[in-house]
Amino acid sequence: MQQATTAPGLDRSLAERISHETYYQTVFRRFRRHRPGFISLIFLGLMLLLIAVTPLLSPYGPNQITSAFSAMPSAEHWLGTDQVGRDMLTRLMTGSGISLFVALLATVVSTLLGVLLGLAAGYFGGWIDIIIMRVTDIVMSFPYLLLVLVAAAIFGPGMWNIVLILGFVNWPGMARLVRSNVMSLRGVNYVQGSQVAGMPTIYILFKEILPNTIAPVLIYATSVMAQTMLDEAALSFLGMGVQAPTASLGNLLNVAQSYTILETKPWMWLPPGLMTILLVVAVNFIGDALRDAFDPRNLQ
Amino acid sequence: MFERLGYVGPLLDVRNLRTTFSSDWGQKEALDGVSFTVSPREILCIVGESGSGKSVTALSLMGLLPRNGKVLNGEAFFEGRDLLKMKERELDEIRGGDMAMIFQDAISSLNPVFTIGNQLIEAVRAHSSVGRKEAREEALGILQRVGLSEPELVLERYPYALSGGMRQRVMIAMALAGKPKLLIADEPTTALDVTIQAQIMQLLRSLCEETDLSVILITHDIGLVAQMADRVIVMYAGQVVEQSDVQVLFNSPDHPYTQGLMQAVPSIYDDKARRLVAIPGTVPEHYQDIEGCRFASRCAYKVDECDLPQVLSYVASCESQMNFPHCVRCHRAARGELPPYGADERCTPVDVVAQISQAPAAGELKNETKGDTNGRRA
Amino acid sequence: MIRYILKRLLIAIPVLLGITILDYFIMSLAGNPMEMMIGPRITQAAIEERAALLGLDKPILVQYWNWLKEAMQGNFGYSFKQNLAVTRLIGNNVAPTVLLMGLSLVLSMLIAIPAGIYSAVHQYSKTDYAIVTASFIGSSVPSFFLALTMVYFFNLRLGWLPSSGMTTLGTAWSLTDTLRHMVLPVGVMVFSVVGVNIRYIRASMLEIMEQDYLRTAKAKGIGRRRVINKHALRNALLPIITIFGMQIPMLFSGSVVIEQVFSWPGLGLLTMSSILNRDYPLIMGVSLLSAVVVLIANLVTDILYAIVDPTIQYT
Amino acid sequence: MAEERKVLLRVENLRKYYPAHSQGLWPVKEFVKAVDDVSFDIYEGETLGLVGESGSGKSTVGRQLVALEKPDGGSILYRGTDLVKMSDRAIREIRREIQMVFQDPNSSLNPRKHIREILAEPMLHHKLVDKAGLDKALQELLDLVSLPRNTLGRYPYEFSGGQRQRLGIAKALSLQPKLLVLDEPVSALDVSIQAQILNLLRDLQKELKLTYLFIAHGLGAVHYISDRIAVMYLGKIMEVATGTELFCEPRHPYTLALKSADPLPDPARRGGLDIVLEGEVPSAVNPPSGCRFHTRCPYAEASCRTDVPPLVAVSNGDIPHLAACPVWQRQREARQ
Repeated sequence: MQQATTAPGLDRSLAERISHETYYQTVFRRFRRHRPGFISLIFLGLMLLLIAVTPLLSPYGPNQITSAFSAMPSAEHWLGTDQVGRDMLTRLMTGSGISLFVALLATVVSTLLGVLLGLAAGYFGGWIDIIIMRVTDIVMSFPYLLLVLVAAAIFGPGMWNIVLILGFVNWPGMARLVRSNVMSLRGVNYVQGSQVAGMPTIYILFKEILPNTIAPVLIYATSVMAQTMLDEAALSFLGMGVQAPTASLGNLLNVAQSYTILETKPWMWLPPGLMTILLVVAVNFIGDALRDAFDPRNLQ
Repeated sequence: MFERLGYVGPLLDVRNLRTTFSSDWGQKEALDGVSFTVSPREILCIVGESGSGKSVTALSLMGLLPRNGKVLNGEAFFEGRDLLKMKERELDEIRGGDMAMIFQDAISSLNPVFTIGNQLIEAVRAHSSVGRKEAREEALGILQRVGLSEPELVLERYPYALSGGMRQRVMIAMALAGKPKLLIADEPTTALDVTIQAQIMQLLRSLCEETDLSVILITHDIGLVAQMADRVIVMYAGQVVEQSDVQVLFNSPDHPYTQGLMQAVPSIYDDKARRLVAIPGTVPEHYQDIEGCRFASRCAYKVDECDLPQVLSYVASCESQMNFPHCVRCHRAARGELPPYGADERCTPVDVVAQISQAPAAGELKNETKGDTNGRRA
Repeated sequence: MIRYILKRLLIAIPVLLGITILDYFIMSLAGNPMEMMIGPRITQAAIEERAALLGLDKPILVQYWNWLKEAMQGNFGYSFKQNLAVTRLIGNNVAPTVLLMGLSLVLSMLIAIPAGIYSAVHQYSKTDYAIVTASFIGSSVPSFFLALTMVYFFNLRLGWLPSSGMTTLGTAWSLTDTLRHMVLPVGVMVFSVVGVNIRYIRASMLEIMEQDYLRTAKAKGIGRRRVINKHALRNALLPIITIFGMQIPMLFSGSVVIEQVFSWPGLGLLTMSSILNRDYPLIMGVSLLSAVVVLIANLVTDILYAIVDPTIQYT
Repeated sequence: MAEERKVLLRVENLRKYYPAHSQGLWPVKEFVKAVDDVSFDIYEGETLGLVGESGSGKSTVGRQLVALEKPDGGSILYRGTDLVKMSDRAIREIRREIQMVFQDPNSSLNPRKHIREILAEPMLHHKLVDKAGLDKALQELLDLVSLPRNTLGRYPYEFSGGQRQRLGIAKALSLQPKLLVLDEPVSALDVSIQAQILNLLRDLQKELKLTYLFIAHGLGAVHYISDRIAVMYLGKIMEVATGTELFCEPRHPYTLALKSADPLPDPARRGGLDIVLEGEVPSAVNPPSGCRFHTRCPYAEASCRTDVPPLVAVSNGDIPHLAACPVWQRQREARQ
């Protein structure tokens, strides 16, 4: 009745390649397509590299006091110096490193806690679930920064305490996420199949369920990390976080509480602020790219 | 069955419909040159497996394709006007009015936060300028027509509070609200139990007989096709592979795929000793690249010639039925080269009528029972 | 419905108790507040006397029990530092915070709801990209840094707006004066939460746009406008309620930082000082209050949910 | 198989009541009676079909056999030992002999694992093979379900629905079970694939001397594969008989209704055959008293509301035909 015309544009070789790639290849291909996310990843990589080589390249130590106090940016001090004469650029780079380190570590702590508790609550249900979920409710019912401040005041500020405190306040969200994922996975055939096959609980939890919650966990972890960076900055800014002389993005900004510095010495507070924004934006974009890349609707 | 189908020209005339979906690696073809017609007051069944393009056909016609879907070309004349050239606004005059559609999954197809009344009255008022009160009256009438016995109550309910069968009846009621000439039913009973399916099918058939309604029934169930269709379109891999009057199709399916489909379905009337004839293999994944017959890789009758493009052509033996020509997209079948189908090993169906007649008639007894309980004789 | 609310309240009680326990015991780890008072003019004996007076010499469990008993009767003790009733201190500071938070909440929702919905409905459009990018950057700015920048520009450079307190010192109270004082803190607060809200609402709306029932609505031929304005929007109420509930604790946290920067005389400022002074009864009072507020917010969210979503059966 | 039929599995008075409200502080008074007093035997080497509409409890029965649900009462005697009473540890070895094939092949394989892992891990855990023999065992498994041998390194998404179901079957077979619970194994598949899987299951049964419990709602498929068929309605068994007997001479009105609702693939015989049941399956929360079917039964009498009809033999052939409807029987006899 009618003539069959040729097929519309389909890249045969690409299709062929795509249909044979592994899950993570697909995810990475999609990640790369998210331009802001991919650029952010490169930016973060470069930053880490710069932070790593700062001690080698910079003529000043981060806490080394030079002769210039509150100096404007110049050839010797590209970003000027602070009131006691420390080189701002060196401090900015080490501070960024510290902030990233604190955020990353705190994220790891909260992710581990959240994943373990979420797995337990979701898989075993019953009393274990009720207790874990009530504790989650309690922690979540605190205005979050208040809890952090109280804890920081009690345990004393300082880098390691901040890692633990920020790690501890962030797990409930992760626990809830993992729990709801586990609860739905518990009803999925391959998990039930493993139960019928008499596989041990540890195996089911860590080899059947956990690998399938990696996507949401990773995505959530990036948002936790971004939030943690902001919180660390705020805490340090309030003087309850990383303590001087150790530099962090937040406590570098501490000096700006004084209106004279705020008004007349922008090189002391503008760069750390902008750096915070850049780093947090990068982490957020990476999270968004991951969300796109892992979206099951996009995956075949 | 034939008499009520006096041919007056097609209600819907679809020509060379091509729809694609954009995917990771470019445009993926879903429909390749689908053409068919629907006559007034007939039931046309589109049968095929998942991915054959039967639902995409319906969605293309209704302008309801998802974001990544696109009709590349083709024409679809509904009472002479091309649906595919219409703007959204023009299409909206026809959608839900002269042409309505119901979907497979009634629970997700009804908005959970509005009452049935709200959604049904909205449908009534979408295509007629009646007031709220009259619309309500009309809605009640339609609910009764689709066999919901307590329409007042149903109007107040939210979708979640209804059973599966009732929801599908409500969907049908919403479709009927615009007094359609054509109803597209996309697997309306796949999610329902068989006894409920029987009820819904009975309802569709009676609607068809009582009003001037044409129905496109999309299904994968060959049994339903036999029970419901006037005419049948068989789809495979985005193409129409065979179309025919239902009697003709079941007596002599010509396309090897159609034959396979009919033999692959086990029936309760089968002789158990008979082995099902399964179609080997699976639907090819990137079928748009296959120039020749798309079924060839699974076909028992394949010859070299099958790698050439195939067209839908008349079956030689069917010239007498020009209104409903029997067409097949298989050059060998069209030339009558394939061995005749019909080595039908099915055992004769045991007649249910006979069984029922052994027992008291259903209605009779129901009354008796009622008398029983009312009169307390026992 | 009443039974449902009662049930939710019953569930809230153990959570509230848990919060007080957690609070109290964490604080007991902190060490003795008496340390703060040690000074040259105070003898050891005086400290002990005072500790006995405050009940700090008793075991922690007894202390907690005493505190709880008093709290049940509405007595939350006296501030160590200021020698005022905790309830009174909180009472004095609550109004400015409520004002700040309330206005910020309303404004952020007024921006986020239309922006999020517009962005979702016009997915992949230029405006969508702009809104999404802006919300990303917006939610990545530390609020205190934004506050500093605002102060720098609008106060120090331009001199347009005041940057601290609720009123100009030494002048009589006037509405315009207070409003001028509110511009910067409210602006910063709104900015720091609106990005997250937009993204949440947009994501929820996108999910709704893919639902089958929107296809049904479209199939009725009621027009795109009505499909979105009626069928999609009504379902978007649920995520909007959720974000509303999530907002309360977020704003509470935010107020600590913002109030500090802008010297806003609210609960945040009180909290900071109580923490710095290890003023136990005051910290307990503030955290209990905030927990109650959060629990009430959750409860209200749940109730609103039950009203909006007919599939939730509150039994 | 007539004379020396050995009972492999005997189910006696099996019950499963779910609380109607899952959460709450107040004690639950209402229960969903998903499975209520169900008894049947499965003989060694046979296929027992279990049909019913949604809510009939047929899947719950299957899930109880493989311990995915804990029965609230009754016993499951496998070769004479009661699985319900045994401790989890003691039961593990026996449990291996009862495996399950699921309805949805897409979700029965872990998408993050390749086929080798999916098939090998349970076998290794149960020490059915050692590392040395693993490859050979895996090849044999693939041969059994007619999949190419080179697929072991692939991931589940690289397979079509039918192939995935073959893998699901291979996974169940890897533990060398005696009894397979097949929970709607072809319902999610395309028609042309269904026949492949049904034939495969029939061949496997012959080859490996398996016993099947085949759960499905499609009458045709059940008839094709089963030796005997049990019909369930609202948690109770209504009728048990061989397929031919069941469909040629149903002794329960519900079976007749099911049969006539099954669309006959013959356009020449349309309509007229139907006795279309009115209404829908009532809620399993507080199900109807007496005979559960009486609310929809065209033949119901007053006694049906009060008396629970027992499942009794209505004919005594080699394989007994059981039905739970004395009323219809009587009516038919009176009519003749």
